[in-house]
Amino acid sequence: MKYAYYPGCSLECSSAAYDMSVRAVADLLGIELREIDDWNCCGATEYFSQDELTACAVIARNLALIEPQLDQVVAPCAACYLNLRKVDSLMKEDPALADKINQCLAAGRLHYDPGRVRVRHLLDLIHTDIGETAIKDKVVQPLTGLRVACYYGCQIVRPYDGFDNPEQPVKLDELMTWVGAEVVDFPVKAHCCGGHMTQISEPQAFELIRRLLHNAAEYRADLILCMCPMCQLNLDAYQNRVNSFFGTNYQIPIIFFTQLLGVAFGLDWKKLGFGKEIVPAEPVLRKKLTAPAATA
Amino acid sequence: MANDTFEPKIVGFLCNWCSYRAADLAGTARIKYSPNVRIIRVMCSGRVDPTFVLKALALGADGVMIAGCHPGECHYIEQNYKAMRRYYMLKHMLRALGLEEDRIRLVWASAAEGQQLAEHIDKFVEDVRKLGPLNWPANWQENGERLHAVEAIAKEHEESLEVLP
Amino acid sequence: MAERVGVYVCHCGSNIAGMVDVEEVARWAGANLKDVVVARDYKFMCSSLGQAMIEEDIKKEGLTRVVVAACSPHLHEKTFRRACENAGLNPYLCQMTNIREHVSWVSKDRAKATEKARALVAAAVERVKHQAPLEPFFVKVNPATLVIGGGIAGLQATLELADAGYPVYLVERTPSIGGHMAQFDKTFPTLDCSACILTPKMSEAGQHPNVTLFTYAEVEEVSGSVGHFRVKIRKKARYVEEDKCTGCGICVEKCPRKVVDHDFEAGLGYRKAIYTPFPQAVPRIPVIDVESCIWFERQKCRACEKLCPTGAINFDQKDEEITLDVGNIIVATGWKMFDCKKIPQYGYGRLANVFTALEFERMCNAAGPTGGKIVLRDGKTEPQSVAIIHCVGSRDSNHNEYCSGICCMAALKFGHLVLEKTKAEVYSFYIDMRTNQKGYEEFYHRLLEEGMHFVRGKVAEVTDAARRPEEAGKLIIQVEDTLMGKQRRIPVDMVILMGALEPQADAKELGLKLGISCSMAGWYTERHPKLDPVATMTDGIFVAGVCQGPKDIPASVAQGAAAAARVMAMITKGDVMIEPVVASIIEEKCSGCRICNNLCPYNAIEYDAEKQVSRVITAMCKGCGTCVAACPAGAITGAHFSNEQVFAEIEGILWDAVHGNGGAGVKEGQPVSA
Amino acid sequence: MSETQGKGKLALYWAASCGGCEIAVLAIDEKILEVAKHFDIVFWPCATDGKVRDVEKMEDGSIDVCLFNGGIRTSEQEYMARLLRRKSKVLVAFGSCATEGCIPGLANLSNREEIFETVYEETPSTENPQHIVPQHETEVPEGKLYLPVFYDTVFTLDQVVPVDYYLPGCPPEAERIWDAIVAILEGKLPPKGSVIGANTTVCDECPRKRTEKKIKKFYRTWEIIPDEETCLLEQGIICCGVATRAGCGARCPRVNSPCIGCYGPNTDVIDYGARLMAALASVIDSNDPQEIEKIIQDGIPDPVGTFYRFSLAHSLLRRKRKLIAAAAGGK
Repeated sequence: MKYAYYPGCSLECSSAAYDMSVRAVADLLGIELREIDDWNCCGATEYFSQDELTACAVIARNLALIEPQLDQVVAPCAACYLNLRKVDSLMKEDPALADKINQCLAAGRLHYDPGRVRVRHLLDLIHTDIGETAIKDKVVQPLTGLRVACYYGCQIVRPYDGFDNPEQPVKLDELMTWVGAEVVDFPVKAHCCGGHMTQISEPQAFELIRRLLHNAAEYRADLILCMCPMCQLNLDAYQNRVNSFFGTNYQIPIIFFTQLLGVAFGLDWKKLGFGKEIVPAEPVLRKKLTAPAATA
Repeated sequence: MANDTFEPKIVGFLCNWCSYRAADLAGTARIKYSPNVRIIRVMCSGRVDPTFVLKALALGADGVMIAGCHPGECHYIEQNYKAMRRYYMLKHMLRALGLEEDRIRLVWASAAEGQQLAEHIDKFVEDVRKLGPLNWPANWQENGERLHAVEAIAKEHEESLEVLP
Repeated sequence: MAERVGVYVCHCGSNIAGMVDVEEVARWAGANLKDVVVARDYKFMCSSLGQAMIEEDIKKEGLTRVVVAACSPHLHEKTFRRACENAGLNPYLCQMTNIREHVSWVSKDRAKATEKARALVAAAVERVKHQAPLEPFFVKVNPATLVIGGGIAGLQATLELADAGYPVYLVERTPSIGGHMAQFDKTFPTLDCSACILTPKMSEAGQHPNVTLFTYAEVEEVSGSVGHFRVKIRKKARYVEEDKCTGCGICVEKCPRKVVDHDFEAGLGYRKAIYTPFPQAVPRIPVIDVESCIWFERQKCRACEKLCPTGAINFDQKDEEITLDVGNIIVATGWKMFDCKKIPQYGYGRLANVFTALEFERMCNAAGPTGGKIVLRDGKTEPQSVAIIHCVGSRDSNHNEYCSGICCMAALKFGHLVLEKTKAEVYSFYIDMRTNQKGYEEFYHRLLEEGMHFVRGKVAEVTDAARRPEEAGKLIIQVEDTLMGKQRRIPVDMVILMGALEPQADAKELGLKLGISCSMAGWYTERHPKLDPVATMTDGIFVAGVCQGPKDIPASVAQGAAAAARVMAMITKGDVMIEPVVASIIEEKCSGCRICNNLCPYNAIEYDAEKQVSRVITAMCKGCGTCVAACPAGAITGAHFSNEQVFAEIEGILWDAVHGNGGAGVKEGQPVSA
Repeated sequence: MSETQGKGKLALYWAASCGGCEIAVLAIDEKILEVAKHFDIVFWPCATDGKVRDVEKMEDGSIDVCLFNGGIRTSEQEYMARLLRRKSKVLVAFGSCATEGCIPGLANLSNREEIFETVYEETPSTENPQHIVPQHETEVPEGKLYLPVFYDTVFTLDQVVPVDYYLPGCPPEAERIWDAIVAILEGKLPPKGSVIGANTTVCDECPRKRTEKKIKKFYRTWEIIPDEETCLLEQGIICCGVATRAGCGARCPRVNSPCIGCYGPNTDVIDYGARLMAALASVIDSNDPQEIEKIIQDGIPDPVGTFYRFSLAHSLLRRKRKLIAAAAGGK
């Protein structure tokens, strides 16, 4: 199984753990990720509010760069995933816009025909293309007893017809059950983490973060799993600030779902990027995962 | 291009139960659509004989639309499937005769789908407009050359008859 | 001899004349179309004066054909045919063309609309000249009627017919008649007890000498046509012999297997493996549920058999096929409730104290699983606050776009019951409050006064994720209150989802068997939405109740009675006229190739092996014309839609192409030069 | 027509056809003597001497019966058709070519230029370095010479002159020719414009067993060895007998070969191919658009040749589209 791989900027730096664990897990599962050569930033959310054409062209460039023999692209970052999908579908709906975008791309001798590449999120790919049996086969360290809250955020499940229910997604829940984790109810699983609101209005952003942490704590989750660098950053890096702001004392590790998958598959924790998170995950994992992995 | 003023003439065969009523509903709902499709009512799309379609094209129609109930919703249970089978056969023939297969179109519209039928009609009219006029009779007429030639023989013979005796 | 054609172009007030130059169309037809001897326009052709004009012309001008260019033939074809008949002209020599629905109402350009109207008139004139006088057929009507569905609509129809003295077969899929109404506690807005008004009707139907009940039975196959349908029904094995069972109930009492009852009790209560759905069931003969029965599971038990005092249990019983001959069929197959799990953000199936409307109906019912007590899923705690969410799966483009009609009133009824039986606060979350029948608005006001809270807004989410201490342990309704223009979070103990009424899952399948169609949503299509709401496009088949569209009990009852009245009219008349629009085979031309034999879904074409020809059984032919189009020998002709008629219509409709430019008017077989 | 009234006058003419019809006339064997007893043959270029000038000099309507075979391919043939029409009381379109164009009518899949290119340039045995093709007018020292104009489109006889009776078949069967002659002699003729012959189709004369028809795949004749007793169409072989006028005695199906339709359509059918298409499409055993398309495209690679082998010139559309003419028409 070969896919074009679009890591995006966050995975280069702040979410390096995500990139490391994605590659490690993909490798183990036989997913060949071919990183797009010379990819550029997707522009996140900011560009669209400035200039639609530029925003689209910047994103479309990445699609245009995908090798012709590949027809699917995987983006682990939620914003990257959404942007790639958005531009592909905007180009499909509006041929005039598609023309303009292609005129921009022509400056770099590039061209993209909407629909040529199918944009996939990593979770969809692991859940659908790999599937339950293959996943279960690979588990060497069942996550029995580990209580996880699966956090989807907004951008993966909305607004496009995706691979999961937009209001109450379940695919990550299912995946975690396959590897033996105990998935706690997490009613706010598709609520917003605040995104860049931390830069604009801390009280607003902190309240959103607090709700998520509070809900996970209420359901006695050992950790929260993310699949978006922004979500992970907000919940993890701001956890202490939120605590001091509200006088709370949450200590919930926030990691990427691929990191935990890697643990279940018995991969080396270092190679999965553990230790880069601010609220440390390792103590919780060590405490809960008492039964040593069969092959560890 | 001449097509700017070209108004396609299209004959529509609509089944009595679904599509004709959809056209009635489009009227009742005052949905405006292109006036180019002239409707002939048949009891069922299954009544549409390929001869009807060919006849309309031969007489100068630029396109023919056949409309029936949705598959599985035919008033006569499954006769629209027969219309569908003939439709594909006809398209196969039209291609072989050098006609654009898009000059005939089969659409489904339930009695409740006035809006959809109007959209189908508008779309079809635009598609036929793009194809341009068909003007089939001009295709087999010999542009006056033929009559001229026959008359020339008659004249030649007459003249030689006059000279002979 | 040339025909003498009269052309009548209707103004329809300004409905046609406003967009089509009707005077010009009439003038043009008179001047240009061959054999047209009279061409007139008139304000309202369908008025008695308009009709009289046609009748007079037929007599004075000796018209042999009439063309009326007006509205849809579906509206007034009968009117003008009658006018012709009055003047001594065979009604099938009149042709209508539709220049209102198909021209004036859908056009924007007067010149183009007029051109289209001219083409349609030319088509009708050319066609009508080829039309032939036809005589309708008459078929005897079997006085027996089949009613499909034993809910309130079907029951009403059954009783009306039976009381009038006609035999009725009532087929019901479940083990008892009664339908959804049997599950309800109270009915809105009068709050009378549902069972109290329904059960007398049920037992009346059960005992009526003119009614034959087939419960736990389904329609398998329908053949024939109006007046003489033949219906095969499959009576599922009950494993209880009906003639022996007295309904004593010992078997049910002694059955050791108890299972959750997902049908009648909506999953809130239990039943045995052998059961009658509810105590007042008609008939009171139980059914063994093979899915749950221990004997069917592991060949043990047979307690019921041992204990039955009349030896009525029969584990070897098989499904039985029964053939019924009936003249008419009334379809009253009702509805099912929207699967609320399809809207996961409302939490049904995930959050314990979210209930569906049907569950709540059972909960309120004194004979129901909680004995009528309103309690949370734990079976004992009374809620302090209850939220009722409207439009769950209806008025929602993700699910069903239609309004489910009855839910607002049912929600108000629930509100009243909660207020009456508990001390809880009740919140209704609605999009629009729809209370448009007699006494309904008054009921709404009553609830306003009783203190039910109304929040206008579509609920975003029902969640147990508390943000504030006061939300802890509650279900929180997240909603935008569109009257306040504010987001609100309202914590409650119990949520009731007013799930949409949906067509039965197999409505389309049954429709196919019956030859009646469904709307896109899946409701059966009536013949005319306003003027013929209980008939269908298929003669002899009528619809009643919710299977035709969401409606409340009084409307269902009215429709049941209306359908019965329509059937009675058919029975009383004794025979039914069948349009002579049928196919026939010219035997001399038929070579017996048998292409047509398989094409008729009504099996109306038979093959005469001796003479080696195929033949149309006129009474079974419905006139679709598919065989006419298929006959390779051109041996089949369709009355009123013959090849010649349609060819002429095509020539007429392309009048401008044929007679206009391009020399397309050259007729075959004629010398090119004069 | 009794002998005391004197002999009638008979003319036969051969236009765009293969000549088989001329031979078919002789296939009535000794009955030709019976014909000679009743008719003087006043014009039959193939068998007797006679000149156009002679015909031109005859009085209008002086020929009692003219049997005209062949379609109209050139201006000369059209001239002859008009001439004979004027001189004849009864004009009979004799054979498939005159009736519906027949094989020469398949030339309507091409136009004049394409035909000339094939005939005068492309065939392997042709050596034509100067690219000489027939011209209507040729200048020679003595003046202008004319060849008949070669039309783009083949016409049937009734497309250029009114025809009284038709005798279809490629060629018409001897028995049917004799039946027609008897009908003419006895004056027992059907209404003008009719075919003299049967009003049913080949199946009527075919001994094969027929049941109900459902077709999942169309076979070409070389793909399958057909059962000798079952209807060929039911075996998936496109047998045109269902749509083809009876009269031949089902000669082809009797020898395990499908009917190819030379007798043309049954009475009142205006487009043979459409009838056959409608019939065959109706019994395709599928309701899935893709499958239907596949069955049709795989099984019928040459729809015109299959459905209009004999009748293209007389079909509603008459010919394949001439793109040049169509473009001109659009302006």
